[in-house]
Amino acid sequence: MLSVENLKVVYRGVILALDGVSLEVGEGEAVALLGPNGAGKSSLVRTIAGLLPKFEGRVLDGKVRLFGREATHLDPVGISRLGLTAILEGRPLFRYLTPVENLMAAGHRLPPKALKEGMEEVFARFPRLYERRHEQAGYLSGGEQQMLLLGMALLTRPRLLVVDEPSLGLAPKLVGEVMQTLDALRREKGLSLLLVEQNARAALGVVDRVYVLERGRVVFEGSAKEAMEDQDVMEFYLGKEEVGFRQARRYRRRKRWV
Amino acid sequence: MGVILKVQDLHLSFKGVKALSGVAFSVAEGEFFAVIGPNGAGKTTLLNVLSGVYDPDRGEVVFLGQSLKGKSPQERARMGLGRTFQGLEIFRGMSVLENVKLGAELALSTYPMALPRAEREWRLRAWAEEVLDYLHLSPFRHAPAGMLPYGLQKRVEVARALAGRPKLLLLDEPMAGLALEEKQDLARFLLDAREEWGVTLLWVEHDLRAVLELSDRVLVLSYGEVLYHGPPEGVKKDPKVVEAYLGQG
Amino acid sequence: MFALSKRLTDAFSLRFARAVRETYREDEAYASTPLGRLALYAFLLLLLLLPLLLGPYPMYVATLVAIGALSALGLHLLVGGAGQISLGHAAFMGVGAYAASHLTGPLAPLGILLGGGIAALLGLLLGLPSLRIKGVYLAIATLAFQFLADYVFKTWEAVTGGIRGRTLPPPEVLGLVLDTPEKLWYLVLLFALPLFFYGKRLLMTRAGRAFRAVRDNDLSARVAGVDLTRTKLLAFALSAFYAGVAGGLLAGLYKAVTPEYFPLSVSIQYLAMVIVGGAGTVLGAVLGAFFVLLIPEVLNSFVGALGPEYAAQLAAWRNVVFGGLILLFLVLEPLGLVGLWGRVRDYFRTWPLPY
Amino acid sequence: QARPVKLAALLPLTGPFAFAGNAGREGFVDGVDYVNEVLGGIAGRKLELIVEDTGYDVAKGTAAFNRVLSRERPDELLFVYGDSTGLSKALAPEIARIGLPYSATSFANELADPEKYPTIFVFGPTYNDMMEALLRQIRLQKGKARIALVYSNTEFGRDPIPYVKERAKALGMEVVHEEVTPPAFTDATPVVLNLRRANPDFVLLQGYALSAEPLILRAAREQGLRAQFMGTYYSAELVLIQRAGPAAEGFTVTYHNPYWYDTLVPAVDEMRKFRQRKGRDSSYRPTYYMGSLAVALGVAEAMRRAAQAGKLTRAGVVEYLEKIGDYNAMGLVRGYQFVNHRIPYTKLYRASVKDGRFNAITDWLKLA
Amino acid sequence: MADLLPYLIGGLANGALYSLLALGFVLVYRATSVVNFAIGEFLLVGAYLTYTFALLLPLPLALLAALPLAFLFGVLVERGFVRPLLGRNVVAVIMATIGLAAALDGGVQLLWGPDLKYLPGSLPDLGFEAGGVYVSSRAVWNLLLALPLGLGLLWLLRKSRYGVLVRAISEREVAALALGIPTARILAGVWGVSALLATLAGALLAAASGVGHNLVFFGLKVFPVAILGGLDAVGGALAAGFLLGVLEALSQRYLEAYLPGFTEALPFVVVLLVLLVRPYGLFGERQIERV
Ligand SMILES: Nc1ncnc2c1ncn2[C@@H]1O[C@H](COP(=O)(O)OP(=O)(O)OP(=O)(O)O)[C@@H](O)[C@H]1O
Ligand SMILES: Nc1ncnc2c1ncn2[C@@H]1O[C@H](COP(=O)(O)OP(=O)(O)OP(=O)(O)O)[C@@H](O)[C@H]1O
Ligand SMILES: CC(C)C[C@H](N)C(=O)O
Ligand SMILES: [Mg+2]
Ligand SMILES: [Mg+2]
Repeated sequence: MLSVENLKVVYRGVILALDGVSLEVGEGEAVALLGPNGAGKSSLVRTIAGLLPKFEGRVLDGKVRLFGREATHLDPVGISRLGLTAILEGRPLFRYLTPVENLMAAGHRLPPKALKEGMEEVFARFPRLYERRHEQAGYLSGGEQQMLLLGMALLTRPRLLVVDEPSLGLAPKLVGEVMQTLDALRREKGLSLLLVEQNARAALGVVDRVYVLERGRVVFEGSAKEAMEDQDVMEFYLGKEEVGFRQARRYRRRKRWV
Repeated sequence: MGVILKVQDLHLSFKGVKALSGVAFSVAEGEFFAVIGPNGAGKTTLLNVLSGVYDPDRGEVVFLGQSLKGKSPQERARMGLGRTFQGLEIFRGMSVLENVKLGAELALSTYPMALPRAEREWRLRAWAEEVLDYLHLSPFRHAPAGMLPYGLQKRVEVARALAGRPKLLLLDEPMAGLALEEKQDLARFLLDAREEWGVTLLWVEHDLRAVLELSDRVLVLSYGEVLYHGPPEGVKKDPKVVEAYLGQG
Repeated sequence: MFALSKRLTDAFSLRFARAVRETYREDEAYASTPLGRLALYAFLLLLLLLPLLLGPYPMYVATLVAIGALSALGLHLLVGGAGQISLGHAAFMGVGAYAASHLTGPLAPLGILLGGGIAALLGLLLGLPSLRIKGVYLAIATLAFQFLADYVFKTWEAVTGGIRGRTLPPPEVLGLVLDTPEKLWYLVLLFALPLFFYGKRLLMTRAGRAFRAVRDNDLSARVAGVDLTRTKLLAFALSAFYAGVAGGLLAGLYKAVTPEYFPLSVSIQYLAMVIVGGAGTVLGAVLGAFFVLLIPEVLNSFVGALGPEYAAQLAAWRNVVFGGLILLFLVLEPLGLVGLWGRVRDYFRTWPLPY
Repeated sequence: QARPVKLAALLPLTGPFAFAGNAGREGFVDGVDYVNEVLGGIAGRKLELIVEDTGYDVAKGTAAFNRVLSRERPDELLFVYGDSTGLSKALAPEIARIGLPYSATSFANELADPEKYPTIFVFGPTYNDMMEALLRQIRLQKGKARIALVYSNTEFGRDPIPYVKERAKALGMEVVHEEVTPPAFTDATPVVLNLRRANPDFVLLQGYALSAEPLILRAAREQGLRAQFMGTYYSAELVLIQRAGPAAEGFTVTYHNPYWYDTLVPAVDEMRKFRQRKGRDSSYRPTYYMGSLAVALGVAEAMRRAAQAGKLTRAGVVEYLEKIGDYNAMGLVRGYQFVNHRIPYTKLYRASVKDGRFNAITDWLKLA
Repeated sequence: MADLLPYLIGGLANGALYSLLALGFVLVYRATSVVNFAIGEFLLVGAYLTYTFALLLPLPLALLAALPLAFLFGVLVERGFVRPLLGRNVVAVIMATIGLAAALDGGVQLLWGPDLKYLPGSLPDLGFEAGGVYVSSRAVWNLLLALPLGLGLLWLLRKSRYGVLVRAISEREVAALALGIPTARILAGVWGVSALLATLAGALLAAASGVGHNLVFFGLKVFPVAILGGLDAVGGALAAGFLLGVLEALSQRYLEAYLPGFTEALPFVVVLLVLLVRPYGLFGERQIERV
C-alpha cells in the first residue's frame, strides 16, 4: 500500500528532519510509528500526505510509493484521491465551522445522500458530537475535537489512514475508545492504518508492526510482539514497571539533548 | 502548611453548556494537586477561571488569602499565579531565551528601576539562564521558539512559567504529546521545582499513571461537577470515576 | 556605557559558562566586539561629516532618508514590535508637522518636540480602540483615522491653514539659519540619533519583549504578566511620537505643510518600508526607508538620462517598481532586506556544509 | 562647449489632471526643441528641459522641486515651471527667498504679486480676472442674476471664490449656492440635485480640468436643470464637448491662447509644420499644449534678451521677462505685457455642439 | 420630502456598485483571509478592459467579453501573489495587496496612458421619469445588474457546499488540503469571482462617468462597507453597500451645506463609530479565543 524508501527531508534548506527513512505498510495492515519529540514522525506524515511544501520542507532524496504508484511529488489532492487520508497533528479541524459543516467539508467528494448517511454513521458512533453538532468546533473540548476529526477522516472514505497522535490530550477512557474505534474501522472497512504515537502502550494494542524513529532514522523495526520484548523500546517507550515517575529522577538519563 | 488556593462554588456555563457547576476545593501550600476528568469536563475552563481568562458566573477564588474577584490575568500573574496552556501558547516569534526572560520579569517583580538598564537586563538573563539550564533548554536559547519540536515547545512553556517564580503553577496537560522518557524528565523538573523553589503545583493531566504516582491529591471533574476529591489511591476504586473516566479497560 | 558593559561581562563570566558570556555580549551592546565598537564610532563620525562629503542633492536625499528612517522606525516599533497594524502613520506625521509649524525659527527644535508630544497623545487615543479591535478590523480603524485626520487638516483652517496649509521659515539653531539640507542635517541627527538608540534599546529590553509577546500571542502574554493595555498604548504612543518628530523635521525641510503631504499613500509607503526592510530589527527600518525613498530618485536619474519624453512613463514605472519590490520581497524574502543579509551570512557561516 | 541653460517643468503627468499635464509637457518639449533647432538656442547655449511628475500632489511636487533645485546648479537652472496653485503657494516664500524665476500651471491671483513674490509670473489672466470676465458677461445677459458656484476642494478651486462673491455682490447679483467637491468624482447627481434646489441662472465651475465638467453638464441635462454653465481656462478644452455631448451646448469659458484650429495664427501653422518635420503627430493639440508652448517661448525670449545684455542669470531672466511686452510668440499670446506679473487679457468662447468647437463670442477683454 | 427621492435613488444606484464591489471583497476575505487593498485597482483594470473592448464592440458585448477576462485576471492574481502568502501574518498579506495595487496602478497607466477616457458607446438608455422624478439610466442599470447578481451569489454560498468549503479553506488551508479539498481551484475561483464583480462595477461606472485613475478612490469605499456589514458576512456586505449609498446621499442633502466636504469623510466616521460599539462589525462573527 505504502512504501517509503530512503526518505530524506529538510526544512528551509537547512534543518534535516528525516535522514534516510524506509518503511512499509501492507494491505489491511496496522503499523505504529513511535518516537520521541522531534524524531521526525510528523515530518514523515507530512511528506506522505504531500503537504511538505506547506511547511517549507523539501524532499531531498528517496521515494514514496502509494498503492503501487509513485507519489513522492504528488499534490495533496491527488494523494487524497488515491485513497490516503492523513490527520495531521494539532487537531486540524475547522474551528469556525460547526461539526456538521466540518463533516460536510470532509465529505466534499460524496454525493449528498452518501454524505448524509455518512454523517449519521459518525454521529451514531460519537453521540457527544451529535449533541454539539451546531456549535462552532473551536469551542469543543479537546476530546470532542478528536472525535470529530476521526469522523471527518471517515467521510473521506480512505483506504489508508494516517493518524498523527490521535491520543494526544485524551482521557484514558477515550484513548481506549479511539484506539478501539481505529481498530474497528480497520476491520470493518478493511483500512490500512499508519498510527503515529507517543502513547506506545495504547498503540501497541492495536497494531501489527512497529517502527521506532529517532533523530530522523528508523532505529527499530519489528512486530508488535517483538517491540514489547525489546529492551530499549520497553525502557524508553513503555516504561519499566518498576521504575515509576518518582524514581525516574534518580534514574540516569540518557544523553539525548543537544 | 497553609491553604494557598481556595475555590468555592464555581459556576460557569457557555450558551447552555455547563462547564463548571458548583466546583469547590482547596490546595495546600507545597502540594502537588491534580485535576483529571473526561474530555469536556471543564478542567481547562477551571484553569481559565483561576488565571482570570474567564469570569465565573458565580463563586469565588481565594488565592493567598485574597479574593481574586475582578483581578486581571496580569495582576494574578504578579501575585504569583503561573500558568501553562493546553494548546501551545508560547511566543513563537521570539527566541527561547526571550520567552523565558519575559517570564522571569515576574520574578524580579518590581523590576528595580534604580539599577541601570543593562544591569537589570543582566539579572533577568542570569535568572533565565538558570531556568534554561534547569530544564535542559540551554542549547536552544537562541532558537525561535516556534521552530522547535512540539515537546520542546511544551518545555519552553513550562520554563516561561517557572521563570516567573510562581507560588502556584497551573499546568494544563503538560505531558500530552511527550514520549515516556520526556514525561519522566518533566516529572523530575516539576518535583525539583517544588522542592527547591517551593512551588505549589496544580495540574490537569490525562496520563493517569503519572497523575497517580506524582500527585498528593486528586480532583476528578465530570461535566462540570466534582466526582471525586481525595488521595490518588481512591481514584481507581471510585465506581463513578471508573464509569465516567477510566472506562472498563 | 561600554565600560560598564565590559565590567559586567567580566564579572559574570566567572559565574557562567563561556557560551553564556558570548551571548551576553551579543545581547548587550550595540557593537559587541571592539571591532564592532570601532565600526560604530566610525559610522557616527561619518554621519557627522556627511555634509562635507556629499553635494547638495545627495545631501537632500540623505536628509530625506534620515527623516524617513526615523518615522519608519516608529512604525516599526508598532508593527514589527507589537504586531499592531497602523494605516495612519502619515496622519501622525502630519500632526507633528502642523504643530511644528506653529513654533518656528529659533523655537523650531521645541516645535518639533511639541509635535512629537501631541502626536504621541493622539497615538494614545488611537491606541484605545486597539484594546478591543484586532487585526484587520484594527487596520481599517486606523485607515478611518487617517481619513478623518485628512479631513481635519483640510478644514480646521485656524490651525492647519486649511487646504492651502502653512508655510514656515527655516529652523534656526543658535542664530544659525538651517535653510539647506546640509545644515538641517545636524538638526535631524540631533533628534534621530538619540531616538534610534532609544528604539534599539527598547526592542532589546523589557518593553520590547512585552511588545513581541503581545504580537505573538496576546492572551498568553497577559497570563505571563504583561500589562496588555499599557503595552499596546505605549506602542501606539511611541510610534506616534517618532512620526510626529519626523513630521516636524520634514516641515523644516520643506518649509511648508499642507494636507497633501500626509495622505494614505504615505502611510502605505511607511508600511512598505517596514516590510521591505524586514520587520523585527532596527536595521530593517533604516534599510527599508533607504530603499523605498531611493526608488523614485534612482528612477528619476534614469529619466534624466533618457529625456523628458519619458517623464510620464516614469511615474507609472515608479509605481510598478515600488509595488513589484514589495511583492517580490514578500514572496521571495519574507524577512526583508535584513533577512536577505542574514541568509547570505548564514550561507557563508555554514559553508561548505549545508546541513 | 558652452554649458546648457535649463528650464524645469514640474507637471501633473499622473493623477486627476494628467490629461492637462501631459499636453503641457508636449508643449514644453516642442517649445524647447523649437528654440534650440529653429531659434538657435539661447545665445548659442542649448536650452535644456527637465520634466518631473507631481501627480497633482503637493507632496510629490515639493519633493520634485527640492530634488531639482538641489541637483541643478543655480547658474544653469534659470526657470522653474511648477504645478498647481497649492504647490505654488506652498513654495512661494521659498522661491522668493532664493530669487528663482517661476511660473506654474496655476493662474492664482495670489501668485501675481511682484511686491511679495518678485520672481513669480503668471502667463495669462489670474483666476480672478477670468471670473471677472465671466461676471461681466453674466451682467450683460441678465442684470440681477442668481449665480451658483461649484468648485473643487483644492487651492485651484478655491482661489477666485472670495473675489467672485465680493464682485457678484458689487454687481448686484446673488450667490444662491456653493458646492465644494473633490477634484474628480464619479457621480455628479447629488451636486446637480443640490443645484436644482437652489435654482440659479448661472453656474460657475472652477477647479476642474475636464475631470468633472462633463459629468456635471450631463447630470444637469438629465435632471432638467436650466442654468447656464460657465468655466475658466482649464475647462476650455474641446474634449469637453466630446465628453459631455449635447449637454455641452452653450457652455461658456475664458481662454487666452489660440486654438489649434485658429488658422489665422502663424504660431499654429509654424508648430504644425515643425511637428510634421519632427515626425510628430500634427493633429489637434489641446489648449494646455498652447499654454505651455507660450510659456516656453516667452521664457526663452526673455533669456535670449538677458543673454544679449550679458545678464543670463536668474535675476536677469526676471528683469527681461518684465520687458518683453513687444513679443507675442507668433500670435500665441496677445503680448507679454505683464501687469502686476500677470497678463490681464482673455476672450470668451462658447461651446457649439454642432461645430464641435468653442467659438469666440468676444474680442480681447482687458481685465485690469 | 419629494425632493429627497432623487437623492435616494442616486444613493441606491451608487450603493449597488458598493455592494457589488464589497461582495467580491468580503468573499475573498472569507475564503483567504486576505484584505484586498487592490480592490480599487481590480475595478480600474475591469473598467479599462471594458473600455478596450468597447472600442471594438458595442458596449453590452464589450462587457460580456470583459467579464471572463476579468475572471482570469483574478485567478492569475491569486496564483501569482496570494497563493505564496497564504497563512502569513495579517500585515504581510495586507502589504502584498498594497504592493499589487501600486504595481497595477502603474501598469494600467503604462498600458492605457494617464488621461481620462470616455467609452465610445453607451448602454441602452433605460432612464425614465415617474411622478416628476427622473430615474437615470445609470441607476436602472446599476440596480438591475447588481441586485440579482448579489442575491444569486448569496444563495449559492448559503445553499451549496461551496460556501462551507470556502470557509473551511479560509481557516486552515493545510487541513483542507489533507482532506483532499482542491483548495487551489476553489480559491482561484473565488478571486476570479471577486475580480469579475469588481469589473462589473467598474464597467458600470465607466459607462456612466468615463475611465480614469480616480476610479481607484471608489475602491476605498469598500472598507467602510465591509466593516459595516461585517468583514466575513457576505449578506452583510450586500446590505451595507446600499446603506452606505443612502447615507452618503443623505449627507449630501443635509450635511454638506454646513460641513462642506464632509461626505467624503462620512463613511469613515461611520466605521469608527461602528467599530467602537461592535469590534467585529455589525454582522461579523466573534473571533474564537480559547486556550
Ligand atoms: N516547519 C518547520 N520548519 C523548520 N523545522 C521544522 C519544521 N517542522 C519540524 N521541524 C523540525 O524537524 C524536526 C522533526 O520534527 P517533527 O515535527 O517531524 O517531529 P515529531 O517526531 O513529530 O515530534 P513531536 O512528537 O514533538 O510531534 C524537528 O527538529 C523540528 O524542529
Ligand atoms: N469559550 C467557550 N465557549 C463555549 N464553550 C466552551 C468555551 N470553553 C469551553 N467550552 C465548553 O465547555 C466544556 C468544558 O471545556 P473544557 O475545555 O474546560 O474541557 P476539558 O476538561 O479541558 O477537556 P479536555 O480534557 O478535552 O481538554 C466543553 O464542552 C467546551 O466545549
Ligand atoms: C494642472 C492644472 C489643472 C492645475 C491647476 N490649474 C491649479 O491651479 O492648481
Ligand atoms: Mg509530531
Ligand atoms: Mg482541556
